[in-house]
Amino acid sequence: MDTFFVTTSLLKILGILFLVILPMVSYAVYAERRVSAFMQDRLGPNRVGPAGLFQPVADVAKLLLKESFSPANVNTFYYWLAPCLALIPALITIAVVPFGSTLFGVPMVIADVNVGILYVFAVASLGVYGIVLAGWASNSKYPFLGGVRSSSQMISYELSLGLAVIPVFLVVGNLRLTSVVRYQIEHGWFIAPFIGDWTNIGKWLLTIPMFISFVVFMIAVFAETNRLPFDLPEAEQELAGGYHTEYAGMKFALFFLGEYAAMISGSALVVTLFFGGWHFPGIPDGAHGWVFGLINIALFFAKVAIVIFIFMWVRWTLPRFRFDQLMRLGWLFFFEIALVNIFVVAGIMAFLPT
Amino acid sequence: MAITVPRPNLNWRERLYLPAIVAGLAITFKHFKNMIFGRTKVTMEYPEQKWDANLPEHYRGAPALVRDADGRVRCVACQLCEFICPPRAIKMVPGELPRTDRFAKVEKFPEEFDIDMVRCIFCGLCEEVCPEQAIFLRKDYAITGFTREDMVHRKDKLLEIGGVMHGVVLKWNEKK
Amino acid sequence: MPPLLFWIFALLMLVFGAAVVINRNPVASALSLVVSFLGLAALFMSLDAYFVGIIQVLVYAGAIMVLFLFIIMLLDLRAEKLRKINWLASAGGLLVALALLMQIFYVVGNLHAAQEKFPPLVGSTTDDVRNIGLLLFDNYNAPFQIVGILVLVATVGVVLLSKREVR
Amino acid sequence: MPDEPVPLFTVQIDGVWHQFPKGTRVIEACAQAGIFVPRYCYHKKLSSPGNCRMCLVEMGMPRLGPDRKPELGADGKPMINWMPRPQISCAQEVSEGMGVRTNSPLVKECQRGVMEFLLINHPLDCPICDQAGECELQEFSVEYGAADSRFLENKVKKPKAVQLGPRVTLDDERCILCSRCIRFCQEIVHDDVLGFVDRGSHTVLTAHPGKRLENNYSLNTVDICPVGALTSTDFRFKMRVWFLKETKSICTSCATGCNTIIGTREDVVYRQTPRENDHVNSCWMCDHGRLNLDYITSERRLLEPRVLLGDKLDSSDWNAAIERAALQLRHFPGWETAMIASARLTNEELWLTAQLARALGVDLIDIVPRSGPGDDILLSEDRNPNTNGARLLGITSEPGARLGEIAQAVKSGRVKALLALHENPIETGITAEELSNLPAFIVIDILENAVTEKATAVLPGFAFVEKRGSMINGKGRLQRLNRAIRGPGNARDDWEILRDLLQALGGSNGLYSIDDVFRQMSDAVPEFSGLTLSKIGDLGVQVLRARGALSPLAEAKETAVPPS
Amino acid sequence: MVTLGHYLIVSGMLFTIGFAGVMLRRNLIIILMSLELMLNAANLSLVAFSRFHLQPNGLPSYNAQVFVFFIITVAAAEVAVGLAIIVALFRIRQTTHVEDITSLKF
Repeated sequence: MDTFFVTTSLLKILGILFLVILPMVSYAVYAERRVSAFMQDRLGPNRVGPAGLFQPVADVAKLLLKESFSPANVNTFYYWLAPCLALIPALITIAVVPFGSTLFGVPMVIADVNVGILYVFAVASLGVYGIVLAGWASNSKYPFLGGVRSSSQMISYELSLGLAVIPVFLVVGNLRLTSVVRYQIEHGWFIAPFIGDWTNIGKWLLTIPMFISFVVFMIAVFAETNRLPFDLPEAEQELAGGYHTEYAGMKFALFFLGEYAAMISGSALVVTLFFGGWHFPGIPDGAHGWVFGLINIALFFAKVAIVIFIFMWVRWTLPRFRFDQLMRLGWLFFFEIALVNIFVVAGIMAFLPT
Repeated sequence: MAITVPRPNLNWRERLYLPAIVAGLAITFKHFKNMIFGRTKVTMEYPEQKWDANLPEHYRGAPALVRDADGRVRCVACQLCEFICPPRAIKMVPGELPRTDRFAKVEKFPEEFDIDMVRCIFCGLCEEVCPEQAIFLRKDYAITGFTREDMVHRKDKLLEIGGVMHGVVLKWNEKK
Repeated sequence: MPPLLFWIFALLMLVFGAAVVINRNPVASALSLVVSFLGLAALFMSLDAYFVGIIQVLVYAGAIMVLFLFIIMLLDLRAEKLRKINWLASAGGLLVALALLMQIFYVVGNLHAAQEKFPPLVGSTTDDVRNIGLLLFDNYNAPFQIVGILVLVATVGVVLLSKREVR
Repeated sequence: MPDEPVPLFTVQIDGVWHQFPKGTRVIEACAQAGIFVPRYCYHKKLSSPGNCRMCLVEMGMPRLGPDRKPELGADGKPMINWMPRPQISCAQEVSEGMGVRTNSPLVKECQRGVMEFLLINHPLDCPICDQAGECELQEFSVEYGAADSRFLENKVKKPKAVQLGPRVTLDDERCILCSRCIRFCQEIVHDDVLGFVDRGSHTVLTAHPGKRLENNYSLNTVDICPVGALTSTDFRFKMRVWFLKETKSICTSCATGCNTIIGTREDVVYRQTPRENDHVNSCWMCDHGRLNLDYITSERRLLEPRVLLGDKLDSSDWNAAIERAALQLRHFPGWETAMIASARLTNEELWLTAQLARALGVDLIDIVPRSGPGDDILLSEDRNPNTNGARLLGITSEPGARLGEIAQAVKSGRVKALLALHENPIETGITAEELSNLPAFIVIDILENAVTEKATAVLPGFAFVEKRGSMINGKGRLQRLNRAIRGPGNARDDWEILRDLLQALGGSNGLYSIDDVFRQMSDAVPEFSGLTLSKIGDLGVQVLRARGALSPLAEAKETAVPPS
Repeated sequence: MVTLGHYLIVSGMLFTIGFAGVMLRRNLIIILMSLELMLNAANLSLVAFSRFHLQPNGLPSYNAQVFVFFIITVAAAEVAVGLAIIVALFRIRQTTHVEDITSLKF
């Protein structure tokens, strides 16, 4: 392992984490409040700084300065461990996502591993520990119910999540996420076949199962990130806040940030898998100059922002499901759809060589 | 008795739910868009914009003690407001006026008069019950303080808010 | 892989593996097992077996251990902690385990190949998913089908076992 | 009361026939019939001058036939000849066949007219007036008066804030000339100091030249004044009466034990007023007892238990203080211990004191007698409220007889432990130096004095308004004190202190409330058998004289209570 | 330098830990976990041998990794069934302690 590789990797990790993801997480909270306000004909936070832009700073300062206490009769060690476990998996998912083309010849992905999507699922499946532990260690009935609900919901929707992306990799023939992006650059985005060679019939045919894949994947990500309409684990009206009922201060903030970090990683995955990643028709990649490299990165995060907006849009439109409806939907509808979808794509691939 | 609400029978299009979801998304987006482009204006941005000008005539703001045209504190410490106050926000200590006072025949005045604005619910009963027309609910509504102590309006503060009230009955100046 | 990383992950795996056995609290045991498996996955990757490593995390840490944790929490096993330890039986068990360890040391010590270094890879391992997949669906197709049936049977069995009797 | 039977007269009131004994005033007959007739000058303990005219009713006598026998109507009752003009009901006594109408249109018209006249010169300063809330003028003008004033002229100006005496302030503008106060001074106190001067609208109440209203019962005039003319200098402008929580209790300033109402607000005692009890104090009480409240809020109140730690008297919590005190007591045998109890303690406390003395084996125990000049009205020579209780419960047989012995024993060093309850041992002749030499000197008291500093343990107790309990007055009547306010600081109810001391010395004794203590006491003391604290009631129970002859423990002198 | 022997020894130690767990612990759930430890120890050996014994084309011998794949699959099924049995047992006996479950018929 050469020094150059280690140095650039470290730079990428630190850069993407501290310059992009963490500010994005905190500003996602702000954006959520503004978007929800706008959708409800309100203004939202607009006091701290210009247009309320320093609100996240104020929030973080407040949460950091709050007393960090453990309630009596909690399992202290796990009680403190849980918020960390909730945030970390959401953050390290980003490692395999290509967030840009190249910059000065360095590929803009932290780890371009050949099991990319499997890595994502493996890490995402660890996210459930934080929530289950929080629910269990709080030694309180509402958090416990929230934790149990959350784990069953996440395990259930992980199936749909995994099955939904198989068509993508059937087409690409590789588990690398960079390969997915490269394929889409060459053959057009999965969700938009008119980009690139629009005369290809097979591509248009594939778009239908790809759209189904996209919808199922999107909905599964909603469920995985515990966002409305699938926010059963923290349903305030029933569970008084769910698994983080007993948390306050920075520990609560970690759960909160974990939720938004998971949303950002989910959006990044959606963009990578279906929206061509950092690619936009007509804009060259980083090989043509570092300016384009930066533009590609900006493009990627702009797309992520749009998908995050969709997350918020849906949240402030749809009501919450009942838990049995949620489970039935996962197991009896999306699971089957995703399965059938795989066969359809396999059929198309077998009989319609592109 | 439990009432069973019959569920409506939905046709297949409705059972798909998708049109309804899309319609819902359209509605929220419309509001979002209108807000972004400034077409919706429903919120008053409070500290910058005040609605003092729009306050109705009978607005009930902070209670205050008033002086009459002679500069006399109208309150005679009858403690009826203290008695009527539902949240028990009012506390007073009555005192006796010195014989040399111009209004010595009034005999009684409030030595201390505190209204705890943390407790006050602006119900206006004190104004209504006052037999001397000494306490009025003024239009101040933004009452703030950093401590609970700050939020207690003492007598001087109450008189400052109240100011001079004209047109009240001047019973102590006339026949008696 | 640098020896340092090997030792770190091996130690992580063994220490937390031992913690599984030593911990009196089943939740702590299960979480130790998760960490132990993460160390094991790292060791797999050090052997250029990325697919197996990731599968290890995905299946073991992500699914099986959640199941364990779930069951432990639902069963409320706190009473178990109060049990007395049968020291005689424990000593016996430990003795047998130590004997086994001695044996393994002896065998490995006498194994010639154990002293040799790993030969360098000629090709690229980045396609191990494809290679394993090809092998699985060509050479091991029949076992794969049988495992599929086994999983199906297990699923049916689990559903039957966990169904409450309806009266 | 003569023993011969009193003849009963049949009287028709508002169309219903009732029977009343001879001598009943019509206004009282109406009250017994359940009909309230408004009045100002009438007071049931005083004579009836009939000068307020508020109690006007229509009256009639039976119509007599030619045979001088009453003519009977269709219902078999006598027909009544109604008088054309209304009569005052307070000065008229009932007679056979009399008819009374209290709600006829004529009566109502009269009442409205009288109210209007009374209000002509009465200032409308209810917000200032201390009587507001218990003012009869206020009440009756709501019930019987007109809504509006027709009076356009200026009201007559009269003197305000006149000091009638050291304790009574007069506001002449408010006076409605009912003369209750004048008659009270004449008839009850026999100290004729008040009277009316001037004529018509300018009539004012005043003290006779060169005299002041300074007798010991002057504040009763404030109580009976139906309006706010006579005010207590002490209570004037302090608190409106509707805020006062009224607790029925008794006065503890002398052995008479006048029944009182204690007016408090938020743990502050504002006033004490007499409560009617014809067995004890009629409607009155003396100024001395009424105003004897200052010490409750004294600066010198003991607020925290203090015990000797090392060589310093230091604040402590109750558990530690009780433990230390018990330790000090247990250290000395009973014959080296003396106790000075007090006749200011309630029966319950004295009972526990006796228990404590028995538990410690103490024989040297007495109370401090306290006496002053009495009068023939209410004030008793014995200024201790519960001397009879102390006698009955065996604390003393002759109050103060053994005090000299105790002082001698302390001086000689025979007694090494002294327990003083609500008494200052210096009054018994023990010097402060001797007290400071005592190895154990435990004080239970409410006020700090010169000797509390010498104590080895100071346990702060409650004043009489802060505790519940019973006392036996000089005439052998068991009466009840009720708690009006909470005690200050960390002080504690005395019976709890004694109970805890007993428990620290001898284990649990099953006493969890003051009622438990009374129950235990009533099981052991025959005079109390069958009684509980709640059974004592507001008016008390005669426990010593009720058993046949006058108890030798009771004072020989009768309290002169005006006939009711 | 890390040799095959290192991996084998580590694998053996992990197996021993799992074995000791099965021998020493009396809690069914812990026993099941220890079984997983032993299975994974075998997996480690298999993967180590796979890396050690290269194919003629210079790649690892993937047969061993296919075995690992099978082992993991079967282990997952085994855990599911095992936990289902434990839950069923707990419902009847309110215990997961092996010494409390000594009769065959329950």
